[in-house]
Amino acid sequence: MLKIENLCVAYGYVEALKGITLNVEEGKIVTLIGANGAGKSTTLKAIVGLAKAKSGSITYQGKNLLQEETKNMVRNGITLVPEGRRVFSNLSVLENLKIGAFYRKDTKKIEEDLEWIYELFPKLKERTWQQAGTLSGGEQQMLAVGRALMSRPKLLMMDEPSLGLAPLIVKEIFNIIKEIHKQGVTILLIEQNANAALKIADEAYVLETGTITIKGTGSELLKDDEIKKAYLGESHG
Amino acid sequence: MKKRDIILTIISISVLILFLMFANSRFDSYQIRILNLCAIYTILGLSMNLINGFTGLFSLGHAGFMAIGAYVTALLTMPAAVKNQNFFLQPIVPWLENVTVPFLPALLIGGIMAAILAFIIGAPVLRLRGDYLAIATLGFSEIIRIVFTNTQNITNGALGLKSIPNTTNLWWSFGLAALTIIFMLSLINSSYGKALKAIREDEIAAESMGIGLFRHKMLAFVIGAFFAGVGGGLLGNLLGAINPVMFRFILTFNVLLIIVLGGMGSITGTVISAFVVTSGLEYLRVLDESINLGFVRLPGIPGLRMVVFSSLLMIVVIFFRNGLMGTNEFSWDGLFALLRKRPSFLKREVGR
Amino acid sequence: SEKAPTGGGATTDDDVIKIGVFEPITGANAAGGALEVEGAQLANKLYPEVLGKKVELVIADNKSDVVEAASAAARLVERDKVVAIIGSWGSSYSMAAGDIVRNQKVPAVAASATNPLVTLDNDFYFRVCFLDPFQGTVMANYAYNNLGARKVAIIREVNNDYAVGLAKFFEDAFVELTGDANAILEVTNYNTGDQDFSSQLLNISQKNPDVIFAPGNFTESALIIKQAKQLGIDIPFIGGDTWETPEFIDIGQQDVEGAVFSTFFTSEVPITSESEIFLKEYRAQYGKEPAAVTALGYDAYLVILDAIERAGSTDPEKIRDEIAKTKNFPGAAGIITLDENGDAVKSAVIKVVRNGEFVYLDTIEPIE
Amino acid sequence: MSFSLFMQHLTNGISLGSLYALIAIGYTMVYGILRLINFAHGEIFMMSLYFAFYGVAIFAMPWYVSFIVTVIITCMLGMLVERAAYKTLRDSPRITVMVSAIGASFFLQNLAVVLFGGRPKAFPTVQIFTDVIKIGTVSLQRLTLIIPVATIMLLYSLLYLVNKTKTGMAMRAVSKDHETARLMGVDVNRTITITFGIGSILAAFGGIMWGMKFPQIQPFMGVMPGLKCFIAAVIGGVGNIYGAVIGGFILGIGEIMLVAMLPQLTGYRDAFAFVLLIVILLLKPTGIMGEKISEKV
Amino acid sequence: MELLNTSNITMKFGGLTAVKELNLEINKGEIVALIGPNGAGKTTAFNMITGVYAPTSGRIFLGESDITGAKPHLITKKGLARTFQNIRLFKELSVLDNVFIANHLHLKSNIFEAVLHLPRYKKEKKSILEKSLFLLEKLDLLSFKEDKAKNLPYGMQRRLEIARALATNPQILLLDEPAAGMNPRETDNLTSFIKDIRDEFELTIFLIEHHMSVVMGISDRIYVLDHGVTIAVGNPYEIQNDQRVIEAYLGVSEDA
Ligand SMILES: Nc1ncnc2c1ncn2[C@@H]1O[C@H](COP(=O)(O)OP(=O)(O)OP(=O)(O)O)[C@@H](O)[C@H]1O
Ligand SMILES: Nc1ncnc2c1ncn2[C@@H]1O[C@H](COP(=O)(O)OP(=O)(O)OP(=O)(O)O)[C@@H](O)[C@H]1O
Ligand SMILES: [Mg+2]
Ligand SMILES: [Mg+2]
Repeated sequence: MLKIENLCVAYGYVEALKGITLNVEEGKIVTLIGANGAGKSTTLKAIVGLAKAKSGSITYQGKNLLQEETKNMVRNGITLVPEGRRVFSNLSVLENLKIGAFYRKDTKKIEEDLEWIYELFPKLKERTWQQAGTLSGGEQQMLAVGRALMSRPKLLMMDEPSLGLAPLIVKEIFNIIKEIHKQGVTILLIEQNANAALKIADEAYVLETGTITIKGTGSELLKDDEIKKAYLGESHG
Repeated sequence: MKKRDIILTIISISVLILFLMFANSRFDSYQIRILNLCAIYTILGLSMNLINGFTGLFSLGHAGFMAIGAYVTALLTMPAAVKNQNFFLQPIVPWLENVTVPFLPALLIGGIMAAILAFIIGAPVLRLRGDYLAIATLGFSEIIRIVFTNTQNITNGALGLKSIPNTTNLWWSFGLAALTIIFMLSLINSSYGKALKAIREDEIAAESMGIGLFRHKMLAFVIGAFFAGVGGGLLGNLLGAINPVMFRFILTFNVLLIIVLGGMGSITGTVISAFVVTSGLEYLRVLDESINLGFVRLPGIPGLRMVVFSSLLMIVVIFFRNGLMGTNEFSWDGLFALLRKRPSFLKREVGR
Repeated sequence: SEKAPTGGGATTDDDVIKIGVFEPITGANAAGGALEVEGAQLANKLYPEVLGKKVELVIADNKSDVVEAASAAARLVERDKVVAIIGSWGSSYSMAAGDIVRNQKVPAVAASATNPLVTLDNDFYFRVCFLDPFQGTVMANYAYNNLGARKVAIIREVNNDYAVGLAKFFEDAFVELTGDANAILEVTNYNTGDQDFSSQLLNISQKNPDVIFAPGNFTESALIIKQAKQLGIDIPFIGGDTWETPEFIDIGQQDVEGAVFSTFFTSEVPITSESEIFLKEYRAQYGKEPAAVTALGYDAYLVILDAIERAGSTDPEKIRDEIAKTKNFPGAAGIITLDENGDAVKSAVIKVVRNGEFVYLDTIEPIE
Repeated sequence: MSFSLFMQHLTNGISLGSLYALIAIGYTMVYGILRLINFAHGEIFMMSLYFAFYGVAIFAMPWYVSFIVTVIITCMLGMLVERAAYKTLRDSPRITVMVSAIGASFFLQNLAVVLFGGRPKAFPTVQIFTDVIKIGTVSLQRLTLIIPVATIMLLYSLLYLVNKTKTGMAMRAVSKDHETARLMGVDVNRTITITFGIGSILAAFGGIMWGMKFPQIQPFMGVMPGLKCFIAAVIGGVGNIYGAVIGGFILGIGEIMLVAMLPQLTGYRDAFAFVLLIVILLLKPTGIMGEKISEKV
Repeated sequence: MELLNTSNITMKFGGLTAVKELNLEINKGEIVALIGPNGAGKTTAFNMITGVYAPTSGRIFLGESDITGAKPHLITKKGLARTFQNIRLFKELSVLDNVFIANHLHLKSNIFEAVLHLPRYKKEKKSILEKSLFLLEKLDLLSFKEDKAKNLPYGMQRRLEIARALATNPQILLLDEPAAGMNPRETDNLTSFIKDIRDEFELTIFLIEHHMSVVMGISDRIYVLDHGVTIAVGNPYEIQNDQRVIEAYLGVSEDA
């Protein structure tokens, strides 16, 4: 579905990605783990065109994505839940969800999807009219995921969705990811919570300072000693 | 400072002094006037940079502070006879009529008055943020101008003041500009200067680190106003005639332009930019006048100069967002590094 | 200083004599500046030579700005090496140039700067027009004698030195005429560029003045008169020389009919033979009636030229001395005699707007 | 003060206030979306008057054709200004954009001097609008009645556009976060261009009515109204369309009443706007209707 | 000995009560955690204590002095420092300057002494510099001292924020989600780091955290908020087994 080959990205003098190759197959959950600053977010940004690729290629369903503008990504079925939530603070919760479906014309279906989101996140329903900027961190994260789902993506990319969430909600978010996945959405997930991510992942990549060092299935990586030492910590695994 | 740097600095200052001596005796009054303006704009630019560039306060009230400095200095240096001649519509208030003080104290009093006013204005407006502060300070500067227009027996209203002693010369303007530069450098590198930069970077974090926002903002505002007042005083006594219309917003904008082009938060940038902009505007004057190419005479198009100037300005702003220097400063090391990296730069400089 | 070695002339080029034209070409006062430039250029075209050399005009824009004005004047003197300067429209710009011409010893002749301070205490500044005090007196007399006014209100452009000065001179003269300290009912203000005057006008009209004196620029003045008519205020308006521009009528249209003002010159009653030459040539070139300040710009050029002729030299100081001696010089806008201050002692003309034209009413002789 | 005199003052105040309001809405629109004081707004307003003038005076169009053409050309000019002066500075420091905006404003002023000359021109007036009618003792131009009505109508159409339509939602989203808006499929550049276009259309409406009420145009005429209308927008709470209208009325009526009640302060009339601005900002730092921006830490 | 004490502090935003009648008692030398679901009011409680918001009602005491509604910088002067949920460094300034600035509040020299480099300022400056370098060294940041803060890796930025807070000489340090965005491994390191600085600088620590490995590993006591209301107080063992906390926050124990 999504193929990245030899992708290099630099911010000025900082080389964030030094030629990574990565493959996301349709219907899979793929996860990217790695230390802070390894280039995980940059990878996602490059896919949607928010970071400029220096060389390499990104193809999605046979189409060259490097030529596409960011605003057309949702039309192609690619949606990103950005790092740090980025909800529209001056819009209400409802409007935030609606703007997720901005490009869609099927009004009826949008209404149904709205109900679906409210089922997934009952908290959001309570706060339909609240300005998103005044929600707490966790509420905002739910809204960001809900907003992305409103575009009915084929490929959903999430950048650290569990950041700053209460344990209960983290669990919930992972359940939701599984749930969305079941409905046929392909998922590319970035997580610091490597343990949980690897558990649900079909496929996993480890990124270290701009290069991919390890790849394998989720369960393979969970057992890998090096990974345990570097990312999972002693109290886990 | 390294020994080498100290020596280089002393040499540069001596060269500057020699240059000024040369300019004083060989340049014509037009060129001297432009040089004076460059130095005055340096002072004005630095004072505004302290407020806008280093502290991050968006203040557009400079023309008002300059007006205070210019009027106070002018009124204090004009002899009583000249004052009476100026105030022919309505006599000057008696307490102002007979005070005459030498130039330097007059300048200082001008600066202090501007600073006092900044203190009074600052108390309410420094609570505002961003654009709101900008528009409120702009408002105050307009109010000052309007008040000066209407206080006939103090400022002579719309008639303005003329025959102000032409005390400003190269020694005054460059001397004070140099003092301002030294003061600003020293301030910026001190703990107070760093606190100001912290406010620019993040007010909430700065406050949480124990920096009193109001007190430090006020400090920058008042010091900036003081130097703006001094600059205004120098300007008034250079021109010899001032009136309230002169202190419109466009004057603030000229100074703003200098600091943006030079780099907000860079002292070096401001100094360079003050010279480039001031003399550049004079060079562009050619555009308004007819050009004689020998065989044809192209008529000048009035206003074209400002069109070209504002387009140049926009181009520079668009392509060099952080101005000439960003937040960087000149250092001898930096200069040598630059020369080593790009020898052509040296050639060009020497060739001129 | 530097000039000394080149001998008599300050010009570097021996074939041409440069005369500076120092006017607001852009900015708020561009309209006035343009009119004076026209005059100087026409004169230059008709009288292009003196002492066998070609005279070249160097036009410098003072941008209707005092800081710019000083630089522009300095540039004319120092870079262009002009031997004399014409201008400027707007007394404040002339004043900003005052120190420069005095220090550099280059004479300047203002065409229409009417503020007394321009020439006061400055041996190098002259003017070919009368002064505001005279103009104020003329209009006060007109209001008192011809309109039978006993109570007057004034609406003035408070940030315009010209308007503030003229208002004051009018006030003094009118109070003296009536012997009534309260003859001026109200002095109300507005600012350059204002467009709404309704509240000021209503306030004035409540006091029922016989006449409203409105010294100020033609732009705002036309709007003031227009708005007064719309508010149903039917009091005659009188003003000063700045009204005499075609735009005053264009903007004011039928509402400014009957407005009366004083000015320097009229084309209806040519005063000198020079007036006739000027009128003929101006009409031929521009196809319209000249404004008074255009005639004055023309005269300023002629006075300088005449002085150069008499001095037989292009040394600015010698030229100055000769300008100072100007006596009974026949200019387009009347006979020019400069008094010890360097001011012209001349007659004033009263005009009225009638059928969309400026029509001559009367000539008022100078007071001795 | 007699009642009829008071009414006359009030009428004048309302008519001036609604003109201020109309132009203030344009400022507020752009500010709301871009968080940018569009300093060139006053100049776009000024340009629209010249377009209308040339339409009638040079191209001899009937006034209504000329006015429609003016609105269209002004709209395009606004979009052009956005392209040239703002688009390239999307993620630059605020102050840089501000300087570019002021630069654009000077550019247009001086361009007008070069193109149209520095001398003022008489704006073509339209009899049916400028005729003076009398209601009781109050005399007013027909225009005086039309302007407030037009202002209110435009206000409501705009409110609808911003709050009820998809374009409006996109505008508000863009105002907060360009990148994320783009991720949601919003065409950010187009949205901003539309915003400028609408702002400029409002400037053209304001310009035409202004021109008929004060029939005199010159290159620098945009400065003072521009500044005052921006102040009106700030007083009302910049970014808030209702606020702009309220601010415009307060400023217009306030200016007139200040002079009416305290004739000795006429010289300070222009200061009124600034004093009011400062007083309001101190009482309510984000304007009368402004949203409270308490930063969440 | 009680260092920080709040009595019935309440914060309302319009109709919403973000924190309701919170009573904290934090003793010298303790490490106390504040946990609770997202939106429970934890950050709001911090903001009230540090002076960013003035509480709607209730009083806050730091040692003997009442700091209710005082300006943040005055509270910091009294010995209370914090870090932020979203990192708020002085991004464009160097790492060293970030720490240097945090000493400014204790500067005795006035601005003239500073500008003129008079002896007192010179002396103070020297000691500030030494102290800043010492802190950077302690926190393993010395090699970055000339770098701009924004160019540091995320984890370093968090550490720099703590270094900066320490430079104000606090008695008590408030940390808002210090482990956010760290992987489990880094989180473990952080846990021991917090303990270390507590001992080294004789601090009292009050922190908000969602990573239970941190909270349970180092806290002496834990406060649990839900919908602004304090639903439990106790030691880690008690909290982990509190039914209400499990329901509202922890969920059935697995791993976090
Ligand atoms: N806008 C930017 N400008 C300059 N450098 C950047 C920018 N964004 C990221 N970088 C740098 O690029 C590198 C990779 O950053 P990226 O955000 O992709 O890391 P990450 O793996 O997502 O880390 P994290 O876990 O902290 O989110 C880092 O060194 C970072 O400092
Ligand atoms: N400035 C504000 N205006 C209005 N509501 C606010 C404001 N700040 C916080 N809130 C509300 O108060 C509640 C508590 O927010 P707070 O940020 O304290 O939560 P938290 O416990 O820190 O959550 P998290 O763990 O997600 O950061 C939330 O519902 C939030 O929406
Ligand atoms: Mg990331
Ligand atoms: Mg929080």
